[in-house]
Amino acid sequence: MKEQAATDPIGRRTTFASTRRLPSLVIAGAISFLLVAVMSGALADILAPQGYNDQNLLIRLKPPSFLGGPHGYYFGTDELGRDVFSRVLFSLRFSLLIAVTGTLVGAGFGTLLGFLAAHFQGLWEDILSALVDFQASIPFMIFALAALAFFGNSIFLFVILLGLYGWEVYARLVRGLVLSAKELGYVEALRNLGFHPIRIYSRHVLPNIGGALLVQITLNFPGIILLESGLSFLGLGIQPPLTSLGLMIGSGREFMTTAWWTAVAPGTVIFLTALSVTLVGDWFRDRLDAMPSN
Amino acid sequence: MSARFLIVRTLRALLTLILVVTFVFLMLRLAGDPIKMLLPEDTPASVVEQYRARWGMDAPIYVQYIRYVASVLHGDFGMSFRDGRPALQAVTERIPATLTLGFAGLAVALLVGLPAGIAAAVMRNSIVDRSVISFAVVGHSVPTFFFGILLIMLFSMSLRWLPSSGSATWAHLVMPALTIGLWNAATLARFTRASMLDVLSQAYMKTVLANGLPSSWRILRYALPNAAIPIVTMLGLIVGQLLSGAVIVETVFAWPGIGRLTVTAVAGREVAVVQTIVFLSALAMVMANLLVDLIYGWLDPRIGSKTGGMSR
Amino acid sequence: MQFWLHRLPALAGALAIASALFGTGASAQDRPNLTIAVNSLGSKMDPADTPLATELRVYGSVFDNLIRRDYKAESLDPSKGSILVPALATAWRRIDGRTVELDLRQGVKFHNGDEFTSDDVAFTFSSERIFGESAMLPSAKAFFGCWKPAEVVSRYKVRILSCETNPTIELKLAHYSAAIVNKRAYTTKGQAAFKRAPIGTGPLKFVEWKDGDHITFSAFDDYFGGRPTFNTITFREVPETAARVAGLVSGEFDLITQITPDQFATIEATTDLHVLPSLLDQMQQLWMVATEPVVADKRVRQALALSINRDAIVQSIWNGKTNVENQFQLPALGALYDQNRPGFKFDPDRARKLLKEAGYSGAPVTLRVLANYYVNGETVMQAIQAMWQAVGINAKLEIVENWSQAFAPGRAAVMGGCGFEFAAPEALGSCFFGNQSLTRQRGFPNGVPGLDALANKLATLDEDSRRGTFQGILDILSDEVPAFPLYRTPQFFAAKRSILWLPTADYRTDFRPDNLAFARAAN
Amino acid sequence: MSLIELSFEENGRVLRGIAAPTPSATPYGNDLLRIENFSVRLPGRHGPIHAVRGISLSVRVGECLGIVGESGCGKSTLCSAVLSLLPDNAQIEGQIHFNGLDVQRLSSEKLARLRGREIAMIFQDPMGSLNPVRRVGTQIADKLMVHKGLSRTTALAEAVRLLDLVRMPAARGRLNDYPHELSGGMCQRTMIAMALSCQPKLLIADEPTTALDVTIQAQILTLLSDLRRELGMAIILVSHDLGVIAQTSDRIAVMYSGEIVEEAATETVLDRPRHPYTRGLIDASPDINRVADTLVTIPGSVASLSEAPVGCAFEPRCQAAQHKCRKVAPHRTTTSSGAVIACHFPLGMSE
Amino acid sequence: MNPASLLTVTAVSRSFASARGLFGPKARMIKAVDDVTFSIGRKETLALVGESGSGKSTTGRIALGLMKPTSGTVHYENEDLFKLGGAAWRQSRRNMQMIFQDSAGALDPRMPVGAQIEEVLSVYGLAGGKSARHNRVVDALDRVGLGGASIEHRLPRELSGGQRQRIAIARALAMQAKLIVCDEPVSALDVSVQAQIVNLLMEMQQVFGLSYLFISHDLRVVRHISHRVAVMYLGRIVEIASTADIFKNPHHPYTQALLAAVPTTRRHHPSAGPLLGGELQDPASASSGCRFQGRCPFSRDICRWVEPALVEVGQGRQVACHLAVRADTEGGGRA
Repeated sequence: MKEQAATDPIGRRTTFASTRRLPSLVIAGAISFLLVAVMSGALADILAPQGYNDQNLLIRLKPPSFLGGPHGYYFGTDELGRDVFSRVLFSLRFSLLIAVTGTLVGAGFGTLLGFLAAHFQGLWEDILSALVDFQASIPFMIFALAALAFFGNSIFLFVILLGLYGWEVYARLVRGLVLSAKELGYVEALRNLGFHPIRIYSRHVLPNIGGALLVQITLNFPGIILLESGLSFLGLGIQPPLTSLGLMIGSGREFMTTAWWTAVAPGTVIFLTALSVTLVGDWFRDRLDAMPSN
Repeated sequence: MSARFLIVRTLRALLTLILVVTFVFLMLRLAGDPIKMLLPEDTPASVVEQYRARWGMDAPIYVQYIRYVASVLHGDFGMSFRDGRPALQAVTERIPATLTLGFAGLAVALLVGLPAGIAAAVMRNSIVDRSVISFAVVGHSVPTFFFGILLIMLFSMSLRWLPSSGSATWAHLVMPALTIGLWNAATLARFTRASMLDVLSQAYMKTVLANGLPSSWRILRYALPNAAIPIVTMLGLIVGQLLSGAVIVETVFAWPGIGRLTVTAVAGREVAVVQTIVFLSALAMVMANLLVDLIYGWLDPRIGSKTGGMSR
Repeated sequence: MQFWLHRLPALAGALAIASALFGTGASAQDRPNLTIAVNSLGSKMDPADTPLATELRVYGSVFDNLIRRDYKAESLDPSKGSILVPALATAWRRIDGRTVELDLRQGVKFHNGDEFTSDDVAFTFSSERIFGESAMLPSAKAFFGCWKPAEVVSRYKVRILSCETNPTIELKLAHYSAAIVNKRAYTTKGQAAFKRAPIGTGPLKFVEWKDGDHITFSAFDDYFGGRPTFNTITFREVPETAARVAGLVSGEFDLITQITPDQFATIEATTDLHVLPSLLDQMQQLWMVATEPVVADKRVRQALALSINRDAIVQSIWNGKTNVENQFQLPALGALYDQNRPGFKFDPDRARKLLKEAGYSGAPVTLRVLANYYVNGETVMQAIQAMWQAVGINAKLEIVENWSQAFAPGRAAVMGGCGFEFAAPEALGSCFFGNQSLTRQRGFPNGVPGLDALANKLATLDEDSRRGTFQGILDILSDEVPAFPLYRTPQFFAAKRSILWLPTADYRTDFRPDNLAFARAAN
Repeated sequence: MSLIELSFEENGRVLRGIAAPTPSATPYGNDLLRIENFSVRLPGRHGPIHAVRGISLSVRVGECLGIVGESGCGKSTLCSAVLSLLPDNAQIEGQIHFNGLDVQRLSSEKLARLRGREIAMIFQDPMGSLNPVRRVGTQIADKLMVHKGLSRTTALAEAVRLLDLVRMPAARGRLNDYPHELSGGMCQRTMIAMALSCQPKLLIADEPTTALDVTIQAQILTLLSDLRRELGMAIILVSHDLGVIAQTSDRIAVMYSGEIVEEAATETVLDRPRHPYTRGLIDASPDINRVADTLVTIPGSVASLSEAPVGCAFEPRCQAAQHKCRKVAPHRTTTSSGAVIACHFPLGMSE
Repeated sequence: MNPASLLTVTAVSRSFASARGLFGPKARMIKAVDDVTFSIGRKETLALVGESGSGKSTTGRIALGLMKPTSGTVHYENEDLFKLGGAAWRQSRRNMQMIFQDSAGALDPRMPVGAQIEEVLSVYGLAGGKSARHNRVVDALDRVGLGGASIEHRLPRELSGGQRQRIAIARALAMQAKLIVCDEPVSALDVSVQAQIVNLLMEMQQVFGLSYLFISHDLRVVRHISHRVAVMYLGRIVEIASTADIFKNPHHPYTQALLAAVPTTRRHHPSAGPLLGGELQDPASASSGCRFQGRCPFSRDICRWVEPALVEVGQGRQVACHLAVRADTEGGGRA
């Protein structure tokens, strides 16, 4: 474990300091996009003109309706005559759902280990540090592929894998934050008040580090989205007939020359989603930093 | 940097490698009957048993483990049943291609990311800074595979400047190296900028200013060495990202490296090959991290000295 | 039906003229270097070692067979069935129902300079290589059935023997598994080395293999069929279809494999490129796994077959560029082919009725397909899933990575490509009948009722009897539905227009001088 | 006050603008530094912070001026302003003249000369003020190389001399040490050595001993006093600790809320404080020689710099405040003895 | 053990590893606190003074039971703190509280200060219902001069340093603590506010009969607030005596130097002792003999070899110095 990274209370070593004073228009745009994306995913059943697997083999690979394609197919159709627009909506749902679940798994696991290491220190820190070294020693993509090779493909494993991506960032962050909370004194003060450690951590420390944790989650989230789509792109993530943004690009790349919209539509959505989350995360962190320090 | 620091780091690296070997060993055992995974699917049951005995899979697990570690130490990772060659050979053959791509990508990342980050920090809030930030944020959000496909469309299909895939000539290297390099350059630029800004706000930079040293000294001799410390630790991370990224970029551009071998080996359940790749990439990463630690210790006199501890 | 093949005769004619013009005169300098982009190079080049289609495309012209099929002639007149012509054997004759004697061509050289003799044939069909207890290539044994090791009669005469009356010996000799390997190279280097650096008699001589990147061959100027028209051929591994097309369009590649009809527009928009299609002697099909309760009832299986609109799939996904065959039969079967057999028509009403009769209750029918294995495989399966759902079948689609996953429990139907490896009903044996059949292994542990008994009657040289038996077999297949065909497997190449070359119904690419010519001297 | 512009030659180059009068050349009593009606506004998260409010102050050649004030009174901002070290986004009004030069109008080249040669500064956190990855000797030598054009070797030799000058134990051996290998006191000595390297005319010491232990603090303060005598340079010593200031300075300026409320000779301020705040500050400081049952306190807490007061900034805490104090900000008045005070109702003056 | 005393710290030592790693060579042990003994009586303030690294804060935390000593015992009202089980130890917190230098850090940054005081009451069940608890909170705030409801709903960062320190005191009062360890409670505060807090602490002692262990490096404050003073140097107590004695007649050369170094507004220092040269030693490189020997202007041969013990030299006065003992027994002491 890099000491710097481990001790930095806001995880600057593993993340980036960013733009101060982001143009508020950009932020507003990013937030609106995310809201729209989440709503579209959530309401895909209502919003999507078609089901994500509704096929019409007669209108395969037709361009978007605004480019002269069939009426009502805003983003055109794919190789099975499915509505790309509807599929993007549903893909958003699956991609976001999986990314969120993966993030929660990772954040939960990392946070737990971070707390254990910071509370018990000693052996627990050594265990954490060995685990972090281990994780850092295998390039994540190769680790994920190996796991898929050994255990076969399943959504469950896939989500766990996404969760394993970045857990150590949370663990380091939380360990650092808890240690600095201890250093700040209020943990010791509370201990001195005779409070049980569980009460101290759950009622006092967690709410205090929650903001930083949330920032880290937003910073990690684009990575998870890209990882999900990357694995799906390789055909190793989400499997048809389910759909995800990466999978759409993966199958759409065959048609880049003839029907670019099949890949460009989901590609743009991934890009915008990752971009918006990054921007919002940065903005959020700036806000948190801007608050009078503890 | 003390000898102790070196020894501690080396021992930690070894421990990590032992963990990796153990992990690789356990994974095969946890995933089901290892013999069935190692042999082609239609191998007759009698042959399976024959192999079970031949490979010692009927022995107690700890004996198997010791044997496995011993064979790994001898460079024996088993056979690739796809082409009947030792798995190690199949993997090592791919290393030069990945190294070429990795170094090219690293060069792009460093040549673009570092100057951009430094310039942005020094000229904070200027148009340069804003451009670098935009590049970094956008670059970090574009999926590499999508970016690669867009490059192919532009440079191979429309402009016909560059070959779309393969590794025959140097021209083949351009797009994969850009794809993997620019993505990391974005990360690096952001990180460098943050690190520089952090250093520039330190008290000792005010001292330099108050002493009237020229700004070239200020940036190059006083700020950069300090900013470099976290950047160097970042490089270990970038090596990992290059290897991870290679999986996708090599697939998109048909670059005959480890990454693509991983994908084909996983698809073909070439367990021995996958194990070899995991181990070798871990070895590479551990070496890279060890190197990073050494540079780190060399750059930062506080590390490994009598007052700087393992964990503060 | 084969309207789209209209251009082939013209191409074949051009080829004939071109080979007459350039076939002999071109010097090494004049001959072009070809770069061919393939989706995969594979991992081995031993013709009898369970080759993959991708591998056969690469080394198809490294080896020769004793007898070869004249695909060009067949394509010009499909009604003739398969046409066998001399290759390494100049003539052959039946000694009896079980024995074929062949006269070998003299003066043929292997790439390593060895002369081709009956020893090489004997080694190719030997116990140690194929038929023995611990043979190097046990998998090939299944293909040849109860063949015995070849017998050397003289230096240029050999006999091929089967254990029983076998009308298919000549056809099997034309199969890729029967390609002749060089004995000396094989035995001195060993099989493992040989399959990474093969020695044959074909026009392609192995030069270099960089794993995952390229395999290079040079022209074997001593080729017995004439001096090759190319200088070198390099196969480059380019897994992405779009990248192969891009490379062809940009001029980086001369010829590319494995394209889909969706790419045709791009290719044909470029004037100096053309698409080279062919239909393989193979059908895409769905395997039914009767051991899964949901499809244990044959009426369900029939319903599954009837609810698929094959024509819609062919017209849309394949751009109309393949054929729907009526059951497991091909024109190449010649006299055994019944053009009027009804086959599985698209009949959703009947399918619903059958389902109702079988008491289908909405249990999930799991459909599996290998990822990135068949061209358009996943696409077609998604279409079929939707069609099944349309008649009320609770179809689930799973995309898996390998065959063991595909046939792991829980599957009801699996997409496969078992087909006519040679143009005879026996070719269906490995799929449907006999103790070793895939059907037995995967879904019908006791075999398909009545099929094995009927199949035994095929072992005769009497054409009429064989025809009747075969049609009977098809009846059983239509009733029991252990599997049903979807459409002929097409394969599409694309090349520069200057390259005059014909793909065949075989996976093997043929770069012999009579099948490869260049419209003008390459730069 | 001399506003002479001298030109003199150095290193074969004619440099204009920076006069270098030696203490003997300038009559005592002349102002080395003159700050006139100087204000600084810094952008804050909740509106601008008015850190310095119309301060006028002067430092004479060779004099030690103590500036005392509680946290957030603007004393550090004032120090930074003298060296033009304020952030770009600071709004500045008024003027600072050093040796006749308008500090804020200097070109960056001349500013660098001013910072390196004429005015030196040391900071509160000596450990953090030294670059952690450069050797102590190099950091001193760098400045000598830049400003005196010395070679590396001579610069390092000069660095040893300077370290000796600041009583650094085993000076030569320290050259190759990194800051983290030194104690806080040694770091501050290094900072002082660096500050002295180009014989500055003014040394600004911003809370130089706050981070140090009391025995080390005594050493550093003694050192500063000694050096001032030896080198004849002027010192601005800034501290929150009246004791520290009292022991070292000739003159004391008391700051409250960005303003100087009282300025006079040290004895005058300590013995006869005129401003109620100064009085309170003295009374509230516990003294080792004085025991009282309870300490006299100033009620309330330090005024915020973000709110602009209408009247006197100290009024809310002042026990002698009257109605006028709330309405009208007091002006600076200079007494006959040269003391400056900003209060409507100074102590010890009958109304 | 003095039964009259509230807290008795007996022969307490505490060592730390200088650095620790998975495979690190055996870490050097640094004795941060070495054989420290003292006691605090009821309503008494004992000051613990020393420079950074003298081990005074560690001693304070051990005295409070927050840190286990390597050896030695701490008794609170005759109960051995480190023999208490988890629940009993937690219960003992009611009696002993701590006030930190950084009062902001001692309070949960995200909880209104009133709620933080109330939480203590509810955890210990110190006041019946919610309204009773609230009354106690208001009462406690009143006591520390933060009357008026507006304060209790504020977050710690919305208060000034002095106000936060008052909150910390109020919380200790609400718990009815009997002993408060004040670790540099006023050194981060401005002079004017510092005086307020010092006064408040003294007033609370009068009203509630509190005992303080007052840790500080600022002898000026110590003189003001404490009854007795213990001077620490490199982990050991070198002198302990009543405040008046220490300041009037310091025995130990270090105490003398410490007093001499205190800046004062009086220009002529009446008790000006020698100014101390040298630096604080690295506690890890402690050698034999007197720890202060290297910096001591009166150092003799014996100081280099024999570590002086803390011995009684007068009424309630102990010094650990070869010279001071001799001087004292020779009559009068120096000064």
